[in-house]
Amino acid sequence: MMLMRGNAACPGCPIPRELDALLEVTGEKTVLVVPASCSTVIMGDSRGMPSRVPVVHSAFAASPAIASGLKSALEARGEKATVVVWAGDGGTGDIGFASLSGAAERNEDILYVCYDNEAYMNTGIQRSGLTPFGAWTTTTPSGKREWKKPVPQLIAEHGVPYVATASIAYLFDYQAKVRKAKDITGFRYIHLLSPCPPGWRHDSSLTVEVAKLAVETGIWPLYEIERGKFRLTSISKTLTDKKKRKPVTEYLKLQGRFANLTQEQIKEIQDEVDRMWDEFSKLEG
Amino acid sequence: MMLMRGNAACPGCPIPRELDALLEVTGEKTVLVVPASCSTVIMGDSRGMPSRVPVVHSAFAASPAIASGLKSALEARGEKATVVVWAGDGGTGDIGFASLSGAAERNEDILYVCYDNEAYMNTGIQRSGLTPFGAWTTTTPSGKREWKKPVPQLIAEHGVPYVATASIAYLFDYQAKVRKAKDITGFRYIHLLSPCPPGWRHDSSLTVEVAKLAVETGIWPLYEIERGKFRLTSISKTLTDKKKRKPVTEYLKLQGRFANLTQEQIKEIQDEVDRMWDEFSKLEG
Amino acid sequence: MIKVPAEVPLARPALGSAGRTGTWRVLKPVIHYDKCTRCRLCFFYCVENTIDLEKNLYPRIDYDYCKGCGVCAQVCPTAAIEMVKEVK
Amino acid sequence: MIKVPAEVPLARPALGSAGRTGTWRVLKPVIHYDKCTRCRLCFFYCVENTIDLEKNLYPRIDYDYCKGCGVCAQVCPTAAIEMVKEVK
Amino acid sequence: MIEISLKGRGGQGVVTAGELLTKAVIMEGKFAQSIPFFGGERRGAPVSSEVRVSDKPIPLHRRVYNPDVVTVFDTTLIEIVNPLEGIKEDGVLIINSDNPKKHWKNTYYVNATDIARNLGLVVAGWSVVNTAMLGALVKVTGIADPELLEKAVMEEFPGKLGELNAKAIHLGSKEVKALD
Amino acid sequence: MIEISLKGRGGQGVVTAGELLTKAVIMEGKFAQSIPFFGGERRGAPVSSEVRVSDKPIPLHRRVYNPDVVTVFDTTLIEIVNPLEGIKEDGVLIINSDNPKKHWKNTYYVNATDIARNLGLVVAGWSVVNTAMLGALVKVTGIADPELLEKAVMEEFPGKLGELNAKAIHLGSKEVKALD
Amino acid sequence: MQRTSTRNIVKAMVGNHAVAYAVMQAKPQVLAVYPITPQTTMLEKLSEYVDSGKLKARMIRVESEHSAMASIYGAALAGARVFTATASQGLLYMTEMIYWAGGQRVPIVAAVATRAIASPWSILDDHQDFVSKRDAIWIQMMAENVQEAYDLTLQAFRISENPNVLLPVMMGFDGFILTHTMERVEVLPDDVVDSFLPPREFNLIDFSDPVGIGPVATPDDYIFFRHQAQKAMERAKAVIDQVGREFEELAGRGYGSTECYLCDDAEYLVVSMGAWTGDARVAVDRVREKGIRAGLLKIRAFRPFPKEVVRNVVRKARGVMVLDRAVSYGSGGVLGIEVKSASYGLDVPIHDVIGGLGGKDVRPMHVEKALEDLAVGALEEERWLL
Amino acid sequence: MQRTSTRNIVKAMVGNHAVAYAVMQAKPQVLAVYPITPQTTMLEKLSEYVDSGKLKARMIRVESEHSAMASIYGAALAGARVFTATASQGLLYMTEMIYWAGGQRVPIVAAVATRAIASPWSILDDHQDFVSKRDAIWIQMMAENVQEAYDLTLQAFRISENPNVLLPVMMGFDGFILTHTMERVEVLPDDVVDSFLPPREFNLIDFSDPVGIGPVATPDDYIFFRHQAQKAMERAKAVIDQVGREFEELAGRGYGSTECYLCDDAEYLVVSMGAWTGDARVAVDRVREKGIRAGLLKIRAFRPFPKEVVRNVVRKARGVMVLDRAVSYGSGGVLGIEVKSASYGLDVPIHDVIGGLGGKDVRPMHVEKALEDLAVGALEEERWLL
Ligand SMILES: Cc1ncc(C[n+]2csc(CCOP(=O)(O)OP(=O)(O)O)c2C)c(N)n1
Ligand SMILES: Cc1ncc(C[n+]2csc(CCOP(=O)(O)OP(=O)(O)O)c2C)c(N)n1
Ligand code: SF4
Ligand code: SF4
Ligand code: SF4
Ligand code: SF4
Ligand code: SF4
Ligand code: SF4
Ligand SMILES: [Mg+2]
Ligand SMILES: [Mg+2]
Repeated sequence: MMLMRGNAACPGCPIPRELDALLEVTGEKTVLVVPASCSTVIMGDSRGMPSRVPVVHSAFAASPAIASGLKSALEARGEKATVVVWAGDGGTGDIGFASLSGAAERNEDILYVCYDNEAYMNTGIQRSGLTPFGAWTTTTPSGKREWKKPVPQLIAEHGVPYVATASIAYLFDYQAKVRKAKDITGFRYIHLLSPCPPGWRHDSSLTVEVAKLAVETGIWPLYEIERGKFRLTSISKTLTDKKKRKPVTEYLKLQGRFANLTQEQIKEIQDEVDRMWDEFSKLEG
Repeated sequence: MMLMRGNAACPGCPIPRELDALLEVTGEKTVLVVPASCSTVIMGDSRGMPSRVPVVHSAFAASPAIASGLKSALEARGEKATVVVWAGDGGTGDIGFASLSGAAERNEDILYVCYDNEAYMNTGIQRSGLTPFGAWTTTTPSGKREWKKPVPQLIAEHGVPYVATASIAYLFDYQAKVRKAKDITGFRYIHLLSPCPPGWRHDSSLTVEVAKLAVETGIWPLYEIERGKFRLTSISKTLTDKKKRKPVTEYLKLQGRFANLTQEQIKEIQDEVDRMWDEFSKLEG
Repeated sequence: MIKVPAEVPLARPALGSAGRTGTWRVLKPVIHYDKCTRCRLCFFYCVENTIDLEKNLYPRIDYDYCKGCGVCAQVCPTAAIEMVKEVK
Repeated sequence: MIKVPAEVPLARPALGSAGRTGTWRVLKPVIHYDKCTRCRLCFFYCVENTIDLEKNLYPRIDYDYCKGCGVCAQVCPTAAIEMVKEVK
Repeated sequence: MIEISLKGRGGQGVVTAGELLTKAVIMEGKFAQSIPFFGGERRGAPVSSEVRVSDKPIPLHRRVYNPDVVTVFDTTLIEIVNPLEGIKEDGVLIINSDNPKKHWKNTYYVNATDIARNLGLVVAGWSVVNTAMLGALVKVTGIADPELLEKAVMEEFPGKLGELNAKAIHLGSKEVKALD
Repeated sequence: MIEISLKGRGGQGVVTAGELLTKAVIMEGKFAQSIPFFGGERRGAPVSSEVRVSDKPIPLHRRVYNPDVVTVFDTTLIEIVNPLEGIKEDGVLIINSDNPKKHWKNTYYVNATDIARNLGLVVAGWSVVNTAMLGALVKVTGIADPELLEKAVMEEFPGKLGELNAKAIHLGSKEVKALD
Repeated sequence: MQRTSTRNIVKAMVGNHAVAYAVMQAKPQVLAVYPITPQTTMLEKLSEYVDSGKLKARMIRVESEHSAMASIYGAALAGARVFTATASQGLLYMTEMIYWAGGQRVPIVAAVATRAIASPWSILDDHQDFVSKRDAIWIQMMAENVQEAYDLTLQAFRISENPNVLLPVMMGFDGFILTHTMERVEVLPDDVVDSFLPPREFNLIDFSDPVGIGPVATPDDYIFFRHQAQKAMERAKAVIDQVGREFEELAGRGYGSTECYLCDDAEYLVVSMGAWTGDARVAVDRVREKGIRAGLLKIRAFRPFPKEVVRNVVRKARGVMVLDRAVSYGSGGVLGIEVKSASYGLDVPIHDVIGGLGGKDVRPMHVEKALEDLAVGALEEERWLL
Repeated sequence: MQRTSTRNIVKAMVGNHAVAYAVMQAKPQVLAVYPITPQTTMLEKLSEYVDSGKLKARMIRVESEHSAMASIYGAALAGARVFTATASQGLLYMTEMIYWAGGQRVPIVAAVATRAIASPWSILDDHQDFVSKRDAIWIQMMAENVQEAYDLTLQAFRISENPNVLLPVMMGFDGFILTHTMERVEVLPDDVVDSFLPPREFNLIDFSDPVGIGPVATPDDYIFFRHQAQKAMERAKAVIDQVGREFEELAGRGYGSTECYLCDDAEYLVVSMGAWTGDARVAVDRVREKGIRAGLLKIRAFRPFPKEVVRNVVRKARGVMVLDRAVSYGSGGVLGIEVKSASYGLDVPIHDVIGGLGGKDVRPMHVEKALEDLAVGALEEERWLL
């Protein structure tokens, strides 16, 4: 157990497990860089932290840069270690996006993991650029009007050596990707969809179920892009056939944040998912 | 003449003409938002400015946001006007990238023009994320090691209604794109390759020639992406056939910044250009 | 290396950094071992890492810290875990 | 609307905001009208907007501001523009 | 001035309770102040809220250290957070319990969990006991007009939910008992 | 202390001239300071640089207002920037000209453009006249050791270019004349 | 402290909602607020107002605070009344744009829910963020309670847009201690607010008279603009007091740069700013009961700093203690420095009492003790309430 | 001012290159510098050193100043000696990280080529950027000339890494006026620098003793950490002077928090910081010739502010004028506020002379005139050199 019990995550929050699964692979010689987010709180306080590896707390927009510096210094002293940024979607795709893009462009030798709970959760569920279309948040009381910012694709466009998506419901796939990423030099990016019971308005017991449905409906495809080569992974490999995918409603209906979607909006979402998979078919084929 | 003579641009700098050509199309009811850059200096000082339309000077990273606010306020008062950000590559793709990406994600109703001289010129030729591979700058004394950040593609990935590239050497193409962009609502992005005699180390008389060769060699493809649809424009339409493209050396050899490229590096650049055009063929085909 | 003085803001690893979070429970997961097939799914998916595996590979819940979220019960393929109301 | 006081940092439009930039010239573009075909390329490409078109569509250079970059000479298809040394 | 400390857990509506009480007092034309626990609220984790009630404006903004009334929504908290710390000599303790212990000389109790459950005031497995507890609190201390409290509740939760909560206040107030 | 003002255009090497002079003086064990024009340098646009030379440390950091020596690299500037403003009563003006006018009572002149052109010191159409002007300046004022100036030049421009510039100093110093 | 006008409407509101309510009544056209604790519930309330149409404005959902300030700056140039709110890291993150707006003299209102600055993290209250902007050419006012937060928000728009001022205004109020505390608030009826705050008349984007806004300034112009800004600050003092008086006529609550409590005969003076002023007031009462003639000077306007008033009040005391919730490390308490500087030349001893950093609760008894020590000469030059 | 040690090597360097040279000699492992006028030529020189292998370090080519400070912060945690440099907007843009590094007490050295702040734009000198960080838990020193910029850069590393200090150090030097001015500089031989500045020994990333760096702090811990920081600042005063003395032994140039010029018998005192101190010195000489007993107190360490020294020197004067190149708008000159606060209780008149904003040149005659006016009681409380 690299992340200890009794931390401040909400009941049903997947973050502790996601972190533990990561650290299981990257091991003791890992430095976690954690920007302002729910994970800041989960990392305890001046009286104690759950992590067994060094944690560098970071200002909201600063983690890719802090990680760049850490890695440079560790390298200068000949220390082999994995520097991991562990950041939420807001820190990743909004305020920290320039810093992230800069680190990607410089091909910094760090592993960046975005755990994406699709809103600013630590401040109480506000919209981020990665909040999905239609979702309720406190700053989109009648649902977000824009589409989710496609961060993994954007990072891939930077030409970095490794980009992947992952899900807590597919732990082995996730850990396999971390393992692969660990051994690559340069900028590596893993984007992890991370359900949030209070923010997504689902029962705390449904965390894994919701994460699974995201994949099964095709809303959250599992893939990796290794040196430019796109590849669907795990169960997603079987989902290019639309019939194999569950309808998106199965995913949406479990979550209070989507309760007020209209039928049209649901159709828009379904169409968008189908369009995306059509592209995947082309990329794979 | 919307941009008046006798401004502070270097001899041979295309910026005044680029701006004038833009304003010719967008007209009097244009607000220019200009972040820190050579254009700041070109816009004169407290004793006078060359522009005949309002100019809002902006902090380096702030222009997409300032433009968002300006447009919102103009709209609130019922004023129809085009709000144009006129920003360098550094302001666009480095420090301002989060702000730009945010505005694109929100689909702000502004026209963003990046005039790309491929380095921080105002501070004296330092590398930016958009400096091309191999180019000398004062901060990459032996040539930049990373590739140019593909900003137009990145913005297109945001799903905005209009993205285009342009060149001072193809004025009608450029102005046609501005015209099209002017009439679209939402976030519009034009990326204009803008030679810089002192920064690229070419004779001031060669500005247009260099810009033209960038297009003719295929290094700078002219295209537009309208609501997701990619289309090559102007002369670039004819260049998918590799034989029609001039070798990249024709472009590189005119510029002192590429003087120290090795043969291998030149080949790498040629290969990269060819690879890019293969993709265009697919997109177009 | 310089010994960093205690006056610099640092935290050290600690079990229960947020206290005995077992007290947060409303519902308590109870494993009915008779139904348990030792598939370990509960162990893998317990989001709080509060399930240990015994030597014999049966899962055991650490009630000091289990927050009672119910994920384990939800993922258990044999419904061997029951969520019962905490008696307080 | 409030009249904005002069104490707020603003600039107004002005010709020659950087001074008479014609004085910057080292080389001076001289149009040999005999060779000129009125194609207007110089007019389009003069990066400084310092070429005007006469009524008869012949280009005329505004030497007060022309910086002598030589772009016009470079783009002229008939080599009608010559760059000559400034006499100062 | 009366100072009240409300102790409960995330999900029990502790902060809302403080605010409802404050609203009711202010509706009456008096002064009140509700200071919530400052921190990330996690379902099940200890939460507190403090209330001041007075006939005069309240200049204070520090936390409550010596409450006149301590209201505990969940008795398991008594071991964890020591809610009686600083309670005034003649202070009153009100607990939610069906099986009360005499934690303090002036202890009152009400089975708010049952009241909430019977009314269907349950969210995600949590009985939302705050209004029943408020009913008890108002009954024991008389610091707010029960009718205004009901009004405040109806404003906060329009419709059916408001009615149920108003009922909870009513029942809480009816069922609260001194422990001796 | 002697204060010198160098006026020229972007591309003529004005700032470098100030720095070369400063280096030479410092090599000699004396004190000097070179303050460039603060702003974006555009080819052809007016540029200036100011130099102080002294036997003692120089505490000043303000600009030079009353130069002892004004050196003008391009006479067209005389109308544009009024380089003689503030020149000391007994100050000296040195201009680059083949056709000098008496702009000031103590005027010296040298055809630095020709010197540079003849030596091939031309960059992008610009004759780089700075070293020839420095030669003249040192000759007229004696404020620096010409040999050290040459050394400074050779350090700044290693190899062939250094030699040409050293020659330019030499020629500038040889050809400078008083105008009377 | 609080008087009542019959037309006022009594409500119970937490600070963040009271400010949001005032903003709604001020009818801005453009808002941009980025979430940060403890300000966020204000953003949420404003989002609700906008979403429901109660406030006809655009809320720009920016990706950072730098962009929040930038976007309302842009909107303000083009004539919109604008608002933002932030705290701590957010205020630091927008630093460049804060200075930018101040330097350009653009009317803007920003609320700051004061909070400690990291590292280490703290979401709790102190004033370190607020004072970090004291050079930025912003008027800065600070509220003592929820009522003042509401009142000052409305006044801020008036002061900011006054043609003799044209300066952005920052309204600080203590994070959590006011933002999340529910109190009795008397709000003005909408029509009264409308009369107090007519539509904005400031606009720089006029296509028939195009200007360049914020160009490069020559040194002469630059220092001229800055000197004018300093003069505008000086003029703002009277405007702040004047707007306070006008507000009093409408609301029955008087305002101004400072407020004195039992100053007249005070031998021992507490100087204080923000929410703990109330607690200090209680402390003053308590030590008065013990026979110590204490008084309290509340600083409501931190910029422009009411030097003259401070000096005059300090002059009459025998000893002064300044309560400071922000420190200029390597010098002293920030308010203390100001008070000493403003009172320079006097010889009344002035002590710094620093406390409340990172949410550390300060109680009247701490102030009481310090006052007692002050009276017997036992107060240190700098006391930390640890 | 400048004395000479025989082992010194004389060079002619512009300020930016002198600082770059000192940085190269200090052997940092990680640098991150973002271009901004007037600092950029330092970055260029450092890039050259790194590219040519003269400096074995990584230069992280970040996309902004926020990331510049963030990345060297990260590197500093993991044991690297680090450096950055910036100015004006860049310093503002990294504000959050400046406070971050200060709060965490991490040894870092940053050079600030002081420059005015926009809006409106100015690339020229004043001190507004530098003083904006006076609360940020950074030691701040300012150089008078190129020599001092070199010397202080080396000293900054020593001071910062001192185990009794552990604070980041900011070395300010006037933009253009020093950055671009070439002067005589005596540099130390590399081996002497090595002995003065042994390899860094600070590291927080130890996999056998993992810690969380900058966690959420409880209020008790938060204020404790801050109190400790204030104490470290206090201790830094002695360390600054001590390092100055050690440096003197090596270089023959003495340093410390302040420097006095003809203070001993001075009736009229100029207090000044930065490059114009030299001009003020000249003014002092000139008015002395006219029979006015003037003196000059140079503030080299702005944080920690040498209160005790200032107070003692001011005490002996009959009138003081503080030269201020930065203003806290709505209050007064920033250095003036400090001097008055530090001297509180004295009754020597202290005047503010504000000038040099946005590159406005200030000449000895301005200081001379002010001194003369001071001597005859004709100097305003606040004079602007427009
Ligand atoms: C500069 C700055 N702005 C705002 C905040 C406040 N803040 C802290 S966490 C957070 C939201 C984080 O969202 P995300 O990155 O998605 O992580 P999550 O909380 O959802 O885990 C915000 C807005 C901050 N700490 N710093
Ligand atoms: C926050 C901040 N950092 C740095 C600068 C300094 N700066 C001004 S312009 C500029 C470079 C601009 O580069 P680019 O955007 O490519 O425009 P160009 O000058 O090439 O036209 C820089 C670094 C600044 N003004 N603000
Ligand atoms: S709010 Fe969501 S993401 Fe944050 S700790 Fe709770 S469950 Fe996890
Ligand atoms: S440096 Fe380049 S981009 Fe800037 S004004 Fe000169 S030519 Fe134009
Ligand atoms: S209820 Fe939740 S925390 Fe407890 S053992 Fe099950 S999964 Fe783990
Ligand atoms: S998931 Fe169920 S069956 Fe599997 S190990 Fe856990 S309790 Fe046993
Ligand atoms: S030389 Fe250059 S500026 Fe002059 S007219 Fe020709 S193109 Fe225009
Ligand atoms: S480009 Fe040449 S031919 Fe054409 S109009 Fe100009 S001068 Fe005449
Ligand atoms: Mg999130
Ligand atoms: Mg550029």
